[in-house]
Amino acid sequence: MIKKSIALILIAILFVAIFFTLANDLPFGDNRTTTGVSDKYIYHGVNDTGASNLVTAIVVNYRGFDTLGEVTVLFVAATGVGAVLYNMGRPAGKKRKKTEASLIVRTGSRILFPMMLLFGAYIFVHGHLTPGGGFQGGAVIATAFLFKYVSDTRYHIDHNKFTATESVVGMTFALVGIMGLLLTGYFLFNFLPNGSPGELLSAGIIPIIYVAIGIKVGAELTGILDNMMEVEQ
Amino acid sequence: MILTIAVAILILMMMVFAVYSVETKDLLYAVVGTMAVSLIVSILFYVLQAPDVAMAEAAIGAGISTAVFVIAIKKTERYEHD
Amino acid sequence: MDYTAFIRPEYVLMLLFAGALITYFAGKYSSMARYSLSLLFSGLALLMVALLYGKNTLSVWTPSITPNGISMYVGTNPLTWFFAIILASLSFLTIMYSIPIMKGKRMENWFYTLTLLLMGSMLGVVFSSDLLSFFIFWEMMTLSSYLLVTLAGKRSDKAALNYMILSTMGAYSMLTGITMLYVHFGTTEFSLLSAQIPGTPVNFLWLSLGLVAVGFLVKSAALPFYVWAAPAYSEAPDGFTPLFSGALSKLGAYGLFLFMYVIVGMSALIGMGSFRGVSSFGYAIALLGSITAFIATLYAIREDDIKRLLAYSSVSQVGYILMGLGIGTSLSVAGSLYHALNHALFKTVLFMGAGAIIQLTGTRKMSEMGGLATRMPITFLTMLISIFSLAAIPMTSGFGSKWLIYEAAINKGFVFIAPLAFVASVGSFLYSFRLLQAVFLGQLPDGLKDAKDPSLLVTIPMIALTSITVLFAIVPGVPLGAIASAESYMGIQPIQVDSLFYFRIGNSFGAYNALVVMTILLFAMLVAMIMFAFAGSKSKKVDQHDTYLSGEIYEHHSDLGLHYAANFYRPIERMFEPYLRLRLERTYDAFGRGYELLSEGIRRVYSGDVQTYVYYVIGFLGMLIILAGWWW
Amino acid sequence: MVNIDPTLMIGIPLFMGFLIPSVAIVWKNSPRYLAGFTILFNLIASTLLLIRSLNAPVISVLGGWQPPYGIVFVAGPLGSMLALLISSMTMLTWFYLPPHIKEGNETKFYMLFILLMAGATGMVLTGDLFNLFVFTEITSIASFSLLAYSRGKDEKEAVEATIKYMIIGSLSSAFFLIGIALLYGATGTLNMADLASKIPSANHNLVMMALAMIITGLGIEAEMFPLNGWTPDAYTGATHPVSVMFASVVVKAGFFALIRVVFLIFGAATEALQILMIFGLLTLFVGESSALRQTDLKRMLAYSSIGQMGLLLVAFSLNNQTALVGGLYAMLNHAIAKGLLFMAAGSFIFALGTRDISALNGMGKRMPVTSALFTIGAFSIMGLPFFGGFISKIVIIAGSMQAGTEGMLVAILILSASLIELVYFLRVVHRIWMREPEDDSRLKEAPFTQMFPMIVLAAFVFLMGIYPQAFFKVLIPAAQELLRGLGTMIGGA
Repeated sequence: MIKKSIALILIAILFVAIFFTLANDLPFGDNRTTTGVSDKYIYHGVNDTGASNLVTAIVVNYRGFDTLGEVTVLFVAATGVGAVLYNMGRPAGKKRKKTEASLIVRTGSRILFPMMLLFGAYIFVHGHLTPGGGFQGGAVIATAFLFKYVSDTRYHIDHNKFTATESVVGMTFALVGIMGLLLTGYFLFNFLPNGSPGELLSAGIIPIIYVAIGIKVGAELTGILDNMMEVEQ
Repeated sequence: MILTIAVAILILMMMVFAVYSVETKDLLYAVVGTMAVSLIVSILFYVLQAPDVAMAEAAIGAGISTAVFVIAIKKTERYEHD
Repeated sequence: MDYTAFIRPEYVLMLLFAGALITYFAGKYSSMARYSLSLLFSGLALLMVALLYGKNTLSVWTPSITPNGISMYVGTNPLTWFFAIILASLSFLTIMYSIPIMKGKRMENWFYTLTLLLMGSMLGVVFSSDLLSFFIFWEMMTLSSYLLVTLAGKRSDKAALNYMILSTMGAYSMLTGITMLYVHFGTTEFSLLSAQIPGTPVNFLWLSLGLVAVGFLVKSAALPFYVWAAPAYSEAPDGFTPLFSGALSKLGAYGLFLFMYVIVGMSALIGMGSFRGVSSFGYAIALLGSITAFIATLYAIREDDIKRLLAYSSVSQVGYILMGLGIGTSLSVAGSLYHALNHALFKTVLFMGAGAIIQLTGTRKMSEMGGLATRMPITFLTMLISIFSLAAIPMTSGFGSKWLIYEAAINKGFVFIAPLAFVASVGSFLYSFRLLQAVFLGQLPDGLKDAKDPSLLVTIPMIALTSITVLFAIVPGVPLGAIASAESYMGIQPIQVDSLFYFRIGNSFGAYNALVVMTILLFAMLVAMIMFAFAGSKSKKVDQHDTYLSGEIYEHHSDLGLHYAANFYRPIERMFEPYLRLRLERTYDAFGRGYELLSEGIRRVYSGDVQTYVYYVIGFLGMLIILAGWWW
Repeated sequence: MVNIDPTLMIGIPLFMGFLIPSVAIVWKNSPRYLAGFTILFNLIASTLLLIRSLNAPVISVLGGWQPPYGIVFVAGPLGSMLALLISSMTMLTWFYLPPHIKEGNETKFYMLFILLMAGATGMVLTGDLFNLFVFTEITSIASFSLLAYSRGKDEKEAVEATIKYMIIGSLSSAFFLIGIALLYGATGTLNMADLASKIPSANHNLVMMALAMIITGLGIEAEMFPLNGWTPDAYTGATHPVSVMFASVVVKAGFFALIRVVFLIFGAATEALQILMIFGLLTLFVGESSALRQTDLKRMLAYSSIGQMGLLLVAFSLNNQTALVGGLYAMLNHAIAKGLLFMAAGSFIFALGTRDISALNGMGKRMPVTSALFTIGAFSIMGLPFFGGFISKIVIIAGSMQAGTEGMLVAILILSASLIELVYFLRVVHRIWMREPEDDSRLKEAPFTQMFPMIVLAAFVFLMGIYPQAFFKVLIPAAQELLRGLGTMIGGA
């Protein structure tokens, strides 16, 4: 009870302080393109990067290094989940609960699974053109695998293949960065031609990176799910 | 105008769900509550013209993380006790 | 080859540090090598120190060691030499003495290594001519002496730890003061510092000097800090105690001399405030010294443990040194330095004798000894003379130094200090008499029937030191000559020494001709002995047991407290009992325990509960945000 | 001279981190060698970088987008020194690792290990605030994962510690992120130099709110007092090399990030420094006092780490050159000596099978070499002459004296905390050398591969104590870099 009230008071203080600071001091909704870096992104983004989706232009090109870092974060986090959950001495994947899913679910998943994979792939392949990108596409792919897990009790992924896939796509991303350094002297430099914005094959290295990210994120999230499902009760 | 009202209603709903998921003792309900929060946030992002973020929120917040929570609850206990 | 090029203080230090290392490794394989090497190194160092007499050197011996380019200096001057020769000769003699005493004791090899290290660091303290090296050697000295105390095994743990904690506290206080001086003046070299002292704000001087002095007061076991002394001196290995009490305890006084008179200088010291022509700072030191001397004497009187008795006596004698040092007149400083020398001589002999006796009897309780005078004549004689010197009985050099200090205190009319010193002096007679009586006179317990003098290695140092005591009693001018030049180095008017006749100590107020006094006393003694010899014919030999045990056999009743030494000064003890119960140790203990309890409480902050930690984080953020709104 | 671009110090480890799992499928022992190779590369690169950066800061622009539009790496003497520290500590820990990893975990362990190094290196080299956040995330998540992988005998302990660390760590990143968002909202830029130039004219309230958030977020990584609940459990639960990494790499990088944000972005805002000073002193006292009564060796070292971080906070918040040099010296000394202590303690615990301090009685006879090394580390932390800690303490005290009357008080407080530190370390050292062992049998010393890093560290501790000039050559420009601020450093900003 005391703890709860302390918590409430603390939260209240934080809330009031943050709320009023933001409400009074942060110019919500104003045009602030002149104050910071955003004007460059908005007015030159498409020309600079060749990506029609500005968010992608920033995330993958202007600040591609952050994205490399974020991919690593996800990679490490997935490994970490494995670390917390794994247990020694017992081979994984033996103790899943054997409750069969219903016929509808099983049939539906069989039809939907490839479509979901395709949708995920679509999202990250078109990351530089339409909203979405590697992270979103990867999450959709992971959802597809989740579906598979739910419908099929015997289903489990081939760890080695997944690991290899993850590795290859992760290395692709890092290699693209290193190649940029070798070719132009800048890490992660866009060394491919920008093409004409709006086409599928445009925006230089962005599609390569986004495909890599999509596959990697999909594999990692699936890995997390796999870890969660197969842990001992 | 209508948009403003809709957004206000969404925000209110979001707050209700958020408080509910903190307060309920049934963790499964709490997870559903957070999923609802994520969905509404995702809609709000869309309204604020951030489709990329909206997609990410929908796929990860409402999809994957809910699944992770549900699996975790299934492996442990459904009810919270002090 | 010109050997004098090697007579430099830095080579002495290097010799000793290298010697410590060599002795450790050689000593691991052969005990003979250990003994001879440690004797060789310490003897060589002693020789070099002796040859440094009269030299004034100053040299940089390391490249600069801080970002602001502080270099380390070593040098010699008359004051330094005076202390260095005491430290070096005591170290050498103690090593010699330790060979039989420490034989087969725990970690014997470490003992010699550490003693050489300690000797090196003590000499380093006195040779160092800048603040930084002074502090470094000081710390080394503390550490090596701490390790030496712990060599005695488990029973010395607590004493050693207390010693280390208090010393470190003092050292840190000193460090603070030193850094203040350094930051203010931008230099660490002593002569450069003292050149800049005039005109420094008084408050600054008080603060820095006070902080530095705390370190020295701790080392000399003065009043608020004396609690470490008795346990540490008494629990230390027998081989180390003579050096510990005889040499190490002087370094506090050396430090005070250095900072008060060499660095700050007399005029600036008086400028900090004066009291009856004596600087207030010095007066405070003198007061602390006299109270320490008084209190420690009281404690010494009631001790039955021979080493503890001597330990308290040490504390009290160092109190005298501080007293003379603080008063700061030509006479008192001479007395103080002279007493430092005397104390080094007689206390070392006493601790050596005590060590030999303890090794023989296997106990430290005086009430289990007795009657050793005839069995251990050399020990008895040397200790007897030393006790005379300790009790400041005329005819010994101890008298000369105390006389100088009293005279200085009386000259200045210090109504508080002088009486305390007198009372303490009477007290020191009382406890030294008890020591004499209980250990050497009275019954010889059965177990000690075949006791005899220890080996030559033990007796030679004792005899050597005792003969110096006697020698200086006759020719006090010899040490006082060195003292006078040290005084003039410190900018104090040197005491006048009749350079033709070393027997006279004189000043404008009065003179003391040692030879005359000695002759008169010897004559008086002769008369007394003759009278005793004539009267002796009337005496009758009675077995000691009969006189007060009515023929009972003593051994059966040794627990009855029938020994001479049991309850020796019962009435005096009873008189002071209520006051003595207010021991300072308890305050320290309570503080220590209190802090441990507190830290136990603080540890609870880390409850191991994540929720609590999250509260801390959120609370911290909330606080920051409130502050952000409030003061920012 | 070969110039290695600082970005490669991130790129190569990430590449290798991704590579290791798949190579391990076909060649089981490869992770150790691949990781070793990567660390060696970073070690060489950071050494070269340090030499270069002493002349002029090395700036590497990522993706070809000039700051403030893109991300930039800025390696001044300070950053490169820390990068060198990180890679060399990682290298030495790599030597120490083998028996402390459970079988079957090597692949992921080594992968996380080099990613941790990459994250920490990125944290010290990056010149972009959001990038700093990303690297902080990599570092802290890699630390959680390493902690989780290092289960020892007590399975639950490590997992529990992981979960605690994770909860508090996610709070940390949440606050840090909000702070960055607020700063971006107030100034519209993320580049550190650009931020530094824009903050004075930005909305004060927002900036202060952001500062509060960032201090809280990074304070958690830097073990600042009320935020460091994760520390004792994490250090205790982790396997010994991971504890070394925590003390010498993770916390140092977090601390450095905090200092950099406060000094370089906020221009050593007085308010922030006051907060750091007060909480630094609190950290110092709480840490040392908690260590005083510990009976668990690793917990004691963990609390001592907290205390030392408090000392560093105090030193840096004094904000003058001498104190900063002292602080940096203490930082180096702590990284090296505490690493040594954790390694030696690890060897003790490995041989004894218990973390109880009372089991150390007479270890000086049973494991003499390890005991000697432990003692060297302890002496350095205690600040005895001829060890690195002494120089750092003296320089910090001198620096605090320059800060006037409050500085005097600070000096006294620092020294009294050191006294507490001395007491508990002395108790342990005393036990090791002076007590009689209950069981006289000689224990097996660690093999040479494990002894080697300890000997190297001990040599450095000595070197720092007797030849500090070599270190000042780097530390003085580093401190000046902090004091001068970023403004002049980054071209194009």
